[in-house]
Amino acid sequence: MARMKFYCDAERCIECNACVTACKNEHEIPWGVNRRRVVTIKDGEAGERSLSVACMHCSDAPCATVCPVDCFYTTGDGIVLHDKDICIGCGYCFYACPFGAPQFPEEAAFASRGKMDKCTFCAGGPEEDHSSDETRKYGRNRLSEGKLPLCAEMCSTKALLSGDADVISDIYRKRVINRGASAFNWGVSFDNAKIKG
Amino acid sequence: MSEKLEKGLEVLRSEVDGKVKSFFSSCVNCGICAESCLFYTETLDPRYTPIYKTEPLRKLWRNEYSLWGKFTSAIGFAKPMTEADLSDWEELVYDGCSMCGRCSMVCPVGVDIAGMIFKVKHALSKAGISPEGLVDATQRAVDIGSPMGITLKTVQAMIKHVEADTGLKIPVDVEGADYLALLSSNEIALYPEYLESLAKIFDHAGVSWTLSSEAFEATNSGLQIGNKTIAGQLVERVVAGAEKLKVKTVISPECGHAYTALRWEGPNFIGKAFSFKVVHILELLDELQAAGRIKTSGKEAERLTFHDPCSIVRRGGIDAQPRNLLQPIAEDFVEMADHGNMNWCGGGGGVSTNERAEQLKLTAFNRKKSQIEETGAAAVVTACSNCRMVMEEGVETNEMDIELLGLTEMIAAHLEDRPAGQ
Amino acid sequence: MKIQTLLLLLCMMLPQFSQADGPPKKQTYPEGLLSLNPGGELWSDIRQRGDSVLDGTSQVKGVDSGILINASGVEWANFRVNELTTYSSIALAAVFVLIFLFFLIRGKVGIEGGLSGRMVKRFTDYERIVHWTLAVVFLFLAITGLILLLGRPLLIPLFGKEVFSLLASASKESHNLVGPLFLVSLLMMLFSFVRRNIYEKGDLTWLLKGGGFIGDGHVSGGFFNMGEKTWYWIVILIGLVVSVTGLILVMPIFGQGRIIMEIVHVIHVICALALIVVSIGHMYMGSVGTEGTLEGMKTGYVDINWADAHHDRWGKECHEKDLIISAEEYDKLVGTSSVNEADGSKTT
Amino acid sequence: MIENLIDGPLWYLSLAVFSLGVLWQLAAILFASRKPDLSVARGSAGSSAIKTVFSRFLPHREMRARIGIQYIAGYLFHLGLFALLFFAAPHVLFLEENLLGFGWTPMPHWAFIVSAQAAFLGLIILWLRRLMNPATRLISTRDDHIAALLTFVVMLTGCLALLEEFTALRLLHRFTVELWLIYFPFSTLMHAFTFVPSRAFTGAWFGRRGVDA
Repeated sequence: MARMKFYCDAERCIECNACVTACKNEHEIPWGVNRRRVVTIKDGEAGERSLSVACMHCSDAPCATVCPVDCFYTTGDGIVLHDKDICIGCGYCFYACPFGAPQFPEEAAFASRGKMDKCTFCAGGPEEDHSSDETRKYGRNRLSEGKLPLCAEMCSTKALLSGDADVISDIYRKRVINRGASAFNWGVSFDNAKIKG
Repeated sequence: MSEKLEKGLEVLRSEVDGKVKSFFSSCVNCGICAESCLFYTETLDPRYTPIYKTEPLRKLWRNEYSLWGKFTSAIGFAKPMTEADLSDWEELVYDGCSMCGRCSMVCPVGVDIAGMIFKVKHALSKAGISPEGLVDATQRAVDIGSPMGITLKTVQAMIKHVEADTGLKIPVDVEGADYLALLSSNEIALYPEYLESLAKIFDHAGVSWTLSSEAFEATNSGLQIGNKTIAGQLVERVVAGAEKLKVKTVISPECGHAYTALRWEGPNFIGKAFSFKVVHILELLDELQAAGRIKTSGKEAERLTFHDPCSIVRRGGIDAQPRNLLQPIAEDFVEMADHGNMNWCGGGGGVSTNERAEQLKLTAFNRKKSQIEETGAAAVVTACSNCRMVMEEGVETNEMDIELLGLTEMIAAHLEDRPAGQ
Repeated sequence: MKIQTLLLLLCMMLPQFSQADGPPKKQTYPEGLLSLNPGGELWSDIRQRGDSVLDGTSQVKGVDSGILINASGVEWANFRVNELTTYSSIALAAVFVLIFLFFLIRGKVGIEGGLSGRMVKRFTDYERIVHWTLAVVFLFLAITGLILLLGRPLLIPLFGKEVFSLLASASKESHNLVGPLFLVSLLMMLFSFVRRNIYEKGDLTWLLKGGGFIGDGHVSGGFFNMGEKTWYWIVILIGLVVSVTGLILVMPIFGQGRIIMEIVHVIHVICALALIVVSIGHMYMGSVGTEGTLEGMKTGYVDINWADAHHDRWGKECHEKDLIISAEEYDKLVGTSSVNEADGSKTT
Repeated sequence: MIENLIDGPLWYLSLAVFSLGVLWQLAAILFASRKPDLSVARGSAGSSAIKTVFSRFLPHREMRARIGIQYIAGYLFHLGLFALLFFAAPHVLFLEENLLGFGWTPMPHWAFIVSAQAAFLGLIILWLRRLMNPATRLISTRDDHIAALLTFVVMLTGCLALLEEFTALRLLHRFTVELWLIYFPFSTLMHAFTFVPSRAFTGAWFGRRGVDA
């Protein structure tokens, strides 16, 4: 069985935010909720890097550990999903998640947040595949149609990869080899490595 | 069902009107009336909560008029009233309520609690559940003409006395006089100064007035015991006397009960409007003073305060007059902290003639006592012989150094001397 | 248990301070290179293992949206699920066991000579309203809070996820709504009782004699004894901490980050548990634990023998000022005299 | 099944009982025969009636020290309840969709919560006072406690359903509201309507006598 993973190649991401836009559009996500975001570190300084981040579908997900109503479950593909019918919008998963993946439609006084929403790896929710309930609550279910998450599919530099962890690892491994593994040119640009892929 | 209960319920039913329905469906038992009632604040006995005193009427309303009562009796769950529901309340409404009406002023949903306690009193008296002392006094009022057993002879003796003292002629049975003056039993028995003062003031102001040998007694025991029928009979006497002498106006004495009975409830008791006007003596004096017909001289030097008799002020609307009258003759006049419409009763009122309630009455007086002491006044002026009597008793029992004065007498004492022959 | 959790708490906070305050290290690299191990250092910084928090920028605006990895989240989640739930269940169970043992050993603490029936006023209506308002609000918050804390291990196995989710949602929403009322009633409590709860000279004796728990006989006390005063200050001070932390938790609108929320949450839970545990003792002592105590909070009056036994200095004052009323008068004043009971439809 | 009952027939039943009951009560009050007062009036009954309807919203100066807490708690409760009843977003939406066909601007969520808190605090204090004060304890009837309890439960279930996501919680709230509506005309909850005629009657009575009630 596959273990679904995202991987974002910091050497390739150009902070175009296309993945964010694609996700919002595909799942018709309401205002204020961002299942995916691009974070730029050292913006404008030497060593600037961007990374696209969403739910990383952890093997031992802290959100699932801390959830007081136990609404998370991991699918056979290793995707961490949650049941919005169970979720009470307490926000604990947001505090526990290292990546800030859980999102809430509101952020108002007296902790009225609404139910949590997060990246589903384009795999919907516990409802019947492609049912209107599923689409309304979790967005499109691409995985059941044999498609990978749209964010990665759209990525113009192929920085964001999604799919079976083995496959992604292979791709990434090749890229690393192509870039060269020396400590002196790791992280240096493709050209400087003097290796053509 | 006993006869008393049947009669009581029948009378209570006749008293249920739109007002009663509205009042009882509004009351949320918030207990604010308790905080306004001197019988509660001085004893802290929860049974003296004003709205609790209306319980017989309220229970009847709950059983027979409320939607819930109609519903429960329709399914056969109604709990019928017993005689205890009436007789247990006899002490509360006769001893524990002076009908001062302060509760009616403060009720946040606007329930006229005092008005409904009167309805309960009415039903109890009709059913024969009243304190003996009051029943006897009422009987005397019907039989003899006065609750204190005062007859025409007593009055005539007093008239003679007053005439001798003042040198003025007291007009009796003068047909066509402008004003017919009435007296309360207290004023005949305890405070003859009142008649004397009237004679002096009217002579001074040149008022055409008379007493009636048939209708001299204004005290209404029927009102006090709550019996509207007897109250009506007593009012009829005054009406007959006034109509016989063809007077334009009847003067109610200082007595608060007399004023209520004549001015406000009388026409309703007898079922027809009066052919004459009724004024309270303070209203008349105020008018005369405003018209310049009463001229006073000199001022009382000691500190004075005024006790507002509930029936005259809160339930009679005569608030400004006593202050107008006191202003020119009082050097150092102070108001009590709660005065006018929100004045505290002195503990008398409807309870005054109920001997059984003596102790409770004195406890209730504590409120007045602290009120008077707060002002630091040396004398309390009032305008109701009943209040005056009750407070004198309280002052005496508590060994307070306070003098009680009638306002009319004070005016009489300060009349400007006229040149002889005028 | 408390010490351990506090230590853990400190551990959670320490890295934050060191990260914020630590001086940046100067490193030298071979010429032409910015960093010796660029990839490794980058990820180390992102995972917040280094000396400074790497705060990036993002087009997505939100709380902490520039932070790629929040390292404390997992720690907090594990602490909540393991330590907090375990130790709180143990503490709750322990307090019940302790009370039961105490009851077995001491039984109901009585008064020598029994109750006299002659009463003296202890609390006004307002004071009792304040006490019970606080009590009702506190109980409600305690129950809903415990449902949220312990529901997953204890209640989900009983009810299943669907039903428990309803209960948890209801608990969460009402806990957040009622929460601020705790602060309001706490302030009411603070103002109406503070004067009588200031420690004074005789209080130390009470402590030295173990509050009468050790040995027989009652210990001298004023209007409130040392134990009650301490309970009062526990309620006020810990209550204030619980209220303030609670407010921070329900007001996520001031941009407080996850780190703050995690720390505040832990403080909130620990303090609330401390209050719950001690309050169970208070409830026991105030009702079945001692004879004649509950009366004071119910009707506002206590038996004069009770006052003499538990609060002798105040009792003496009552004797001197002649504040004692007879049993009959007491019945009348609290509205339980026979006349009222004759009417069945009344007095619910 | 239960959902259909609560959202359907029971809702219409409770509305019918409420409106017919209230109308019947008001009719019984307003159309009952009243004997005309034959005495000569000193002041105007009508203007005093209107004035008293409003003046009784505030306590007399002389009473403030004694009943301050009740007035404060009373206002917290009543204002809070009215605000959340008529201006909470879900209520406005409900009234628009189910009853009126038009809506108005609801208040923001935080104001909704604050008014609910005020209402809760007020109701708790008022109820506790009812139990703590000997006078109110004596005069309170079963009806007063049921009315307070029902109102409390309605508010509580509303607060439990705040997330507006769980059907069961919404149904629970609506069911308690229906019970409350059915109980309303049979109880002292009627004071919400009858305080107006009561104050007016008493105001008129005092007004005739020239007293400022």
